[in-house]
Amino acid sequence: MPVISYIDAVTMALREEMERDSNVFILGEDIGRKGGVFKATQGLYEQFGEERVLDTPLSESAIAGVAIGAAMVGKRPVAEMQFADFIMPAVNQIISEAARIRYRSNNDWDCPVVIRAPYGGGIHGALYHSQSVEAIFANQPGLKIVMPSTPYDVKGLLKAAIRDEDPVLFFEHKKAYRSIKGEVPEADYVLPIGKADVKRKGDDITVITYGLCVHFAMQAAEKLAKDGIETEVVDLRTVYPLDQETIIESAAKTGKVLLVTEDNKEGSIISEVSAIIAENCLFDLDAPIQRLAGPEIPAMPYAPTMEKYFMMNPEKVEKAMRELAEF
Amino acid sequence: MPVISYIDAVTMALREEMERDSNVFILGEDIGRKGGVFKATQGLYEQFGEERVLDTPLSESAIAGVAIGAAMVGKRPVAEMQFADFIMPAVNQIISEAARIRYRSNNDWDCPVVIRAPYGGGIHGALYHSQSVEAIFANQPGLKIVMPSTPYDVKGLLKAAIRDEDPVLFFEHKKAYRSIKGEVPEADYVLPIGKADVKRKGDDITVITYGLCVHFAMQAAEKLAKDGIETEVVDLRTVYPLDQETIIESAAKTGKVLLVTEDNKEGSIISEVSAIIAENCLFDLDAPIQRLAGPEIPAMPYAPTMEKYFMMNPEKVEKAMRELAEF
Amino acid sequence: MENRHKNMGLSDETVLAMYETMLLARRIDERMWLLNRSGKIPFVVSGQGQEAAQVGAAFALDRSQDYILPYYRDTGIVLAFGMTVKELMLFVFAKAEDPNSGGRQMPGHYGQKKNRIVTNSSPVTTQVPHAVGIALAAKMEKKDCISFVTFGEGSSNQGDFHEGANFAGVHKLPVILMCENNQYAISVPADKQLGSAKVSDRAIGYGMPGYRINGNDPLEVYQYVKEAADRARRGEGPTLIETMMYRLTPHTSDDDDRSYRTAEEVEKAKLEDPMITFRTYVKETGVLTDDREQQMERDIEQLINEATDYAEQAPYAKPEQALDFVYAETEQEGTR
Amino acid sequence: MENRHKNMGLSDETVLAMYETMLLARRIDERMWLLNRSGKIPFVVSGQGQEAAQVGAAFALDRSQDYILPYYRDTGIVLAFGMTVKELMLFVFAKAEDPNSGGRQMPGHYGQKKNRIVTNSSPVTTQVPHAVGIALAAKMEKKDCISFVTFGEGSSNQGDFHEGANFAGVHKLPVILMCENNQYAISVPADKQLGSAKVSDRAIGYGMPGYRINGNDPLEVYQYVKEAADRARRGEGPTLIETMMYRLTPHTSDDDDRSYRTAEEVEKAKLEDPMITFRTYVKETGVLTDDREQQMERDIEQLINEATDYAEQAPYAKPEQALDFVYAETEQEGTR
Ligand SMILES: Cc1ncc(C[n+]2csc(CCOP(=O)(O)OP(=O)(O)O)c2C)c(N)n1
Ligand SMILES: Cc1ncc(C[n+]2csc(CCOP(=O)(O)OP(=O)(O)O)c2C)c(N)n1
Ligand SMILES: [Mg+2]
Ligand SMILES: [Mg+2]
Repeated sequence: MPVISYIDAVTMALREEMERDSNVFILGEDIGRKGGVFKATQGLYEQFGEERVLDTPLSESAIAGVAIGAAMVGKRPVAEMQFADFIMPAVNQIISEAARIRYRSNNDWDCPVVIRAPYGGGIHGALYHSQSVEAIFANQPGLKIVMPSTPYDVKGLLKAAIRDEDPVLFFEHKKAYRSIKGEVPEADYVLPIGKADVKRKGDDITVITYGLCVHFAMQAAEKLAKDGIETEVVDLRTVYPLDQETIIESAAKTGKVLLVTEDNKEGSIISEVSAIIAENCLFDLDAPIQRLAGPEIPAMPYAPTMEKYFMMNPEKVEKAMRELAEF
Repeated sequence: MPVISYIDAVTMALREEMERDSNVFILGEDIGRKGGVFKATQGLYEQFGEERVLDTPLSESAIAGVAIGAAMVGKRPVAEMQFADFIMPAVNQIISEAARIRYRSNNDWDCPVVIRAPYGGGIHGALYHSQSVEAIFANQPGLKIVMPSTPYDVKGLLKAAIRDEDPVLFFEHKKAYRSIKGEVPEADYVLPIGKADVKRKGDDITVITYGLCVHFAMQAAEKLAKDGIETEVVDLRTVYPLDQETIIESAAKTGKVLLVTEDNKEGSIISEVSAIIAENCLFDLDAPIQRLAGPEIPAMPYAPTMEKYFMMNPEKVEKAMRELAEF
Repeated sequence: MENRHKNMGLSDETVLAMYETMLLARRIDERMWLLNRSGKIPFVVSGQGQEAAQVGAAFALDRSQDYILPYYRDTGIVLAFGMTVKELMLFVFAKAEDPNSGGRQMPGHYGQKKNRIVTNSSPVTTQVPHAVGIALAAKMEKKDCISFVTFGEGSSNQGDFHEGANFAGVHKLPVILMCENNQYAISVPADKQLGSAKVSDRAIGYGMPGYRINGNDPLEVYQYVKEAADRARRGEGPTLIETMMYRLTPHTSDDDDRSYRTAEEVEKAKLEDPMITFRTYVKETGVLTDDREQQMERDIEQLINEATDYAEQAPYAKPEQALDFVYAETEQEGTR
Repeated sequence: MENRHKNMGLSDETVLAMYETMLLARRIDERMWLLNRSGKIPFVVSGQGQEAAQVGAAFALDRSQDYILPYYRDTGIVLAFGMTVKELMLFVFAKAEDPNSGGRQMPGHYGQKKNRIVTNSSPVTTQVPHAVGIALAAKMEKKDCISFVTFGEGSSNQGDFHEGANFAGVHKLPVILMCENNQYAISVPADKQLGSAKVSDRAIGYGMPGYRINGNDPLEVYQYVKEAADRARRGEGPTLIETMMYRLTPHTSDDDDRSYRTAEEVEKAKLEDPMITFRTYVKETGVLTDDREQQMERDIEQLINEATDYAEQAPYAKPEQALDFVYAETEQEGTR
C-alpha cells in the first residue's frame, strides 16, 4: 500500500469521487487554477475543468448557499472554506439551511453537501488561521461533523461524506496535511460516518480524542507501554453526533478516562464526551474524567512562545496520561 | 416592591441605563416607532428620540458590526436581534470580532457591546422562532452569555451587561416575557455577571438549569418538598463562562444532580456543566449526572402536538427529579 | 380600455387564468384572516396587494420545469405552480398531511418538490444563493430550466442578497431575482431600509440588468419576467426586477400596523389594489363577463370551504413524529 | 512635466512628505521580504504597488482626529497616521512590544488606539460595518471626525460590505469606503470576482457617489478622498472610491503567483509602479532633488536598520502572557 500524506489523501478522495460521479463538483476560493492555498485540490482543475472545479468570489455565505442550492437539485457539491476560521460568515447557511432542509420539508427535500475546511494550529497562523471551530456546529441535529486523524481515515471518510445523503462538515487539521503520512489503499473504500475508531487497545486507561491529537496520544501511549501501562486510544473521527456506544464501552472498560482536544476546554467536544460518560458509566469510573485542552483564550497567538503555550503536544498528553494512570 | 413582567424588566433596565448614561443607545429591527415586535423597547423611541433608538435596515451582520464599531469608540450600544434564530448572519461579527477585539489588540481596544435576543419556544414559533442558540457561542472566550430567569434578574443583569467592559450576549426567554412576573425594585441595582444563583436551598438533590426551566424546577421542587424531598435549584444565570464554584459546591453537597435545558442535549450548556462536575466531584456523587433536554431534532415544529413533545415543562422536570431522588 | 395583452401574445384564456389565480390567492388570504381572528389558526402571513406581481411572474415562467424559490407572501406563485387550496389549508392548520412541512413550519414557508417549489426557511434571503446554486446546476447540466427567486425590499439589504447576486453575475447564471417592494419591512419604511432610491439600482453592481416596474400590473410584470426568462435561457445571465406594490394588511396576524403608518396611507394604497385595477381591466376588455365572474367567485368559495373543512378535520402529526427525518432514513440507525 | 499639485493647493513640502511616506512603505516592505527569505520572520503580506493610493488617501484625511480602518496591505496608511518603523518591525517580528497586538496577530493586522488605527482581524470586510459604527458615533456626538476604511476588490463581494455600505447610505454617515483594486484576490482575477464591471458601480445601490480612479497616482487619490472627506464632514454622507492598481508581489510570502499569472503581466504592471511614476513626477517638478533623494534613501535605510535590529533583539511575550486580556482586567477574577 502506498504511503501518502494526509493532504494527498484529501486530493485522492476528491479525484476518485469526481471520476466516479459526474454530479460531484468542487467550489471555493483559489481551488481552481492555484489548486488551493494548501494545494488540496491540485491537479483537479486540469483534470476536470473550470466548471467542476469552480473558483468562487470571496464570499463564504454564497459558497455555502450556492452549494446548498445545487445539492437540493441533485448535485454533490464539495465546498472548501479556505480556513475553518472563515466559515463564520456561512454559519447561517450551514445551521439555518443545510442542517434543517430535510427536517423542515418533512423529508421532501434534502441537502447532500460537503463543506471542507482546514482547521487547527501550530503553523504560525495566529488567531484567525489556527482555530478549532467544531464546537460552534456541534449542537445542530441535521449536521454531521467529521474530523479525521490519518490519511487512511481521510480518504475513507471524505468519500463517505460525499456519498452521504446529508450535509457533512469535514474538518482537516492543517498541521497534519504534510506532517502526517500513512498507508492508503489505491482501491475504493468508505468508512462509516458516526463511528469512533479504537486506534489502540488497552486496559489501563482510555484516551478519547480526535484529529491531530490522536497522534500525540498514540506517541504517548507507546511511552507508557514501556512502563507497563496499556492505553486505549479512541479516535472519535465523527465529533457530531457522537458514537456513544464506543465511548461508553471503552470508558467502562478502563475506568480511567482522559479526554483531549486542541480547542479550548469550556464548551468543547470533549465536554459532551465527558457528559456521556458521566451519565452512562459513573460507577465504572476509578478516577474523575479528565479533560486536557487549550487554555480559555480566543485562539492561539502568533508569537512562537505563546503559540507553543496554547498548542497541544505529545508531552502535555503524556503527562496527563501518567497522572491519570497513577490516580 | 412593584410586581412586573419579565419583558417590562427589560424595558425598565434599558430606560434607566439610557437615562443614566448618554452613551447608551439601542438599535435593531422595528425597535423604534413600533417598539419592537415583542414591545421590549416600547416608549423608548418617544422618550429618547430616533437617534438613540435606531430602526436599522434588515441586516443582522451590520447591526452587530455597527454596534461593535460604535462600542470601540466609547459608545454603549445595545443591539437587538429580533429573534435569537436570526443572530446567525451576525455570527462572524460576534465571534471573530466582538469576542476577540480586546485580546487581539493586547488590551488596546475594547468592545462593550450588548446583544439582546429573545429565544426559546412554546409560543407556536416553529423551527425558526423557537430556538435556543446559546450553545453556538458558548465556546468563545471573550464573550459572556447571560440568560436570566426572573424579572429581578433581568433588570439587574441587563444593567450589569450594559455597564460591562466586554461583549455580552443577553438572551431573553420569549415565553417568559409575559408569563413570568416578579418583584423588581424601582431603585438602581446590578447583579454580578458570571455568578450562578441558588434559587432554592436543599440537601437531597440538585437541579441546575437556566431561563424558563428554572420556574419548572421551582414548581417541581415544591411538589417534591411535600414528599419530604428537598431540592436545591441552581440558576446558572450566566451560561458562559460558567460559575464553576457554585456548580461544584451544590453537586458535592447533594451528590445527586439533574441538569435541565430546553435546548437539545448533545453539545448543550448542560453538557459542560456535567463535565465540570465529573471532573471535580466525581466521588461525591451518588447517582449518574442526569441530563434532561429537548430531543435531538433541529428545533421545535409548529404543530401543537410536536411542539409540546419538544418543549420542556414542569411535569417532565418533576418526573426526572423524582427518579433521581429515588436513585 | 385598451387591450394590452393581445399585443403581448397573451390569449384571453391565459389572462383570465391569471385573474382567477390572483382572485384565488386573495380569497384564500381573506379566509385565513377569518380563521385566525376566530381562533382557528394561530398565524397568518399575508400576500394581499402582491398578487399581481406574483401571478404575472409565475405565468411568465415555464411551469413545467423552472424552479421557484418563493418567500412567505407568495401564495399567488405557489398556486400557479400547482399547490392546491387543500394543501395550503393543510399548511395553515399545521396538519400532518401538509406537503410543505408536515405541519412543522409556520405558514408561508413553502416547499413542494414535485412542483419544484424549493423549501424555504424564516431567516430572510438565504434563498437567493440557493436559487443561484440551482441555476448553476442547470447550467452545468445544460438544462433549459431557470430559477426564480423572490424577496422583500427590506431583505435586499442582507448580505446573502449581495453575495448571491454577485455570484450569479460572475457566472452569468439563469436566475431571476424579483423583489416584491411593498414599501415596508414590518414597521420600517423603505427609505429607512434602502440607502439607494431603488432596489433595482443594485443590478449594475452585479453586472445584470435591473428594472423597477409596476407590481400592481400583472401584465407589465409578465412582460419583464418573460424577457428575463428568455434571456436567462439564452445563457445571457441573471436579471433583477423590482416590483412596486403596497402591503395592504399588517405584516402578519401578530402585527398592528397602526403604530407605524396611517389609515389614510393604507386607504390610498387600496385604490391601487391590483384586485380592483386588474378586475377593471379584464372586465372592460371583455375577458371576464359578469356571469363568469359570479361563477368564479362561487367556485372559489366552494373550493376554499371544502379545503378548510378538510384541513380542519385532518389529524396533526403524532408527537413522536417530531423525531423523524433529521437525517436520511437509511442512516438513522448509524447516526442516532 | 506639468505641476499638478499647486492647483490642488498642495505645497511642495506636502508632496515631498507624500513621496517620502510612500518610499518608506516600499523600503520597509522590501526589507520584510528579505527578512522572510532569510528565515528571520515567518510571514510577509505586502503592499507593493498600492502605496500611492494609501498615502494619497491618508494625506487627504485629518490625521489628528479621523479614524482609519486599514486592511493588511496598508503600511502606507498606518505610517502616515503615526505608526513608527520600529513599531512595524516589532509587529513582523511578533515581539511583546508590538503595539498592534503584543505579538498576537499576524503582520498586517493593524491597530493602535492612540493613532485611531482601529484593530483589524483576518476575516475580510468585517471592518466595513465597524467604520460605519464609528461614523455613526461621530454623527451622534456631532464630532467633526470621519472614518475611513479600505478593503480589496475581492472583499467587496462579502455580505458585510453590502450591509455596512447600505447602513451608511441610509443614515448618511461620514465614512469613506476605499477599495484598493489590485486586480487579484489571491489567485482569482477581478473578472471572476466581480459580477459588475467596476466596484464603484455598486455605489448607486447604496445612494452614495462612486468613483473609479487611478490608484497609481497619489494626487488623484488625494483629490477624490479630500472631496469625499469634505462632503462627509458637511453631513452629506458616505462615498465609495475604487482605486485601480496592481499587486506587484505574490499575495503573501506563502504564495507563488506563477501558477495563476504570467511574468509578462507582472512586468507590464511594473511600468506603472507608482514608486517609479511618482518619483518621475517629484523629480521633474523639482520637488525632489538628487541630493535630497540620496539623503532620503540613506535616512530610510538607517531607520529601517535600527528598527530591524531593535525588533530582532526585543523579547517575545512570555508564554503565560497568552492568558492576558481575554476580559477586562478588573473583572477577570469574577469571570475566570
Ligand atoms: C434574518 C432575519 N431577520 C429578521 C427576520 C424577521 N422578519 C421577518 S419578515 C421581516 C421584514 C421583511 O421585510 P421585507 O423584506 O420588506 O419583506 P415583506 O415582509 O415586507 O414582504 C423581518 C424583519 C427574519 N425573518 N430573518
Ligand atoms: C472571510 C475570509 N475569507 C477568506 C480569507 C482568505 N483570504 C485572505 S486575503 C484573500 C484575498 C483578498 O482579496 P482582495 O480583497 O482583492 O484583497 P487583496 O489581497 O487583493 O489586497 C483571501 C481569500 C479571509 N481572510 N477572510
Ligand atoms: Mg417589504
Ligand atoms: Mg485584490
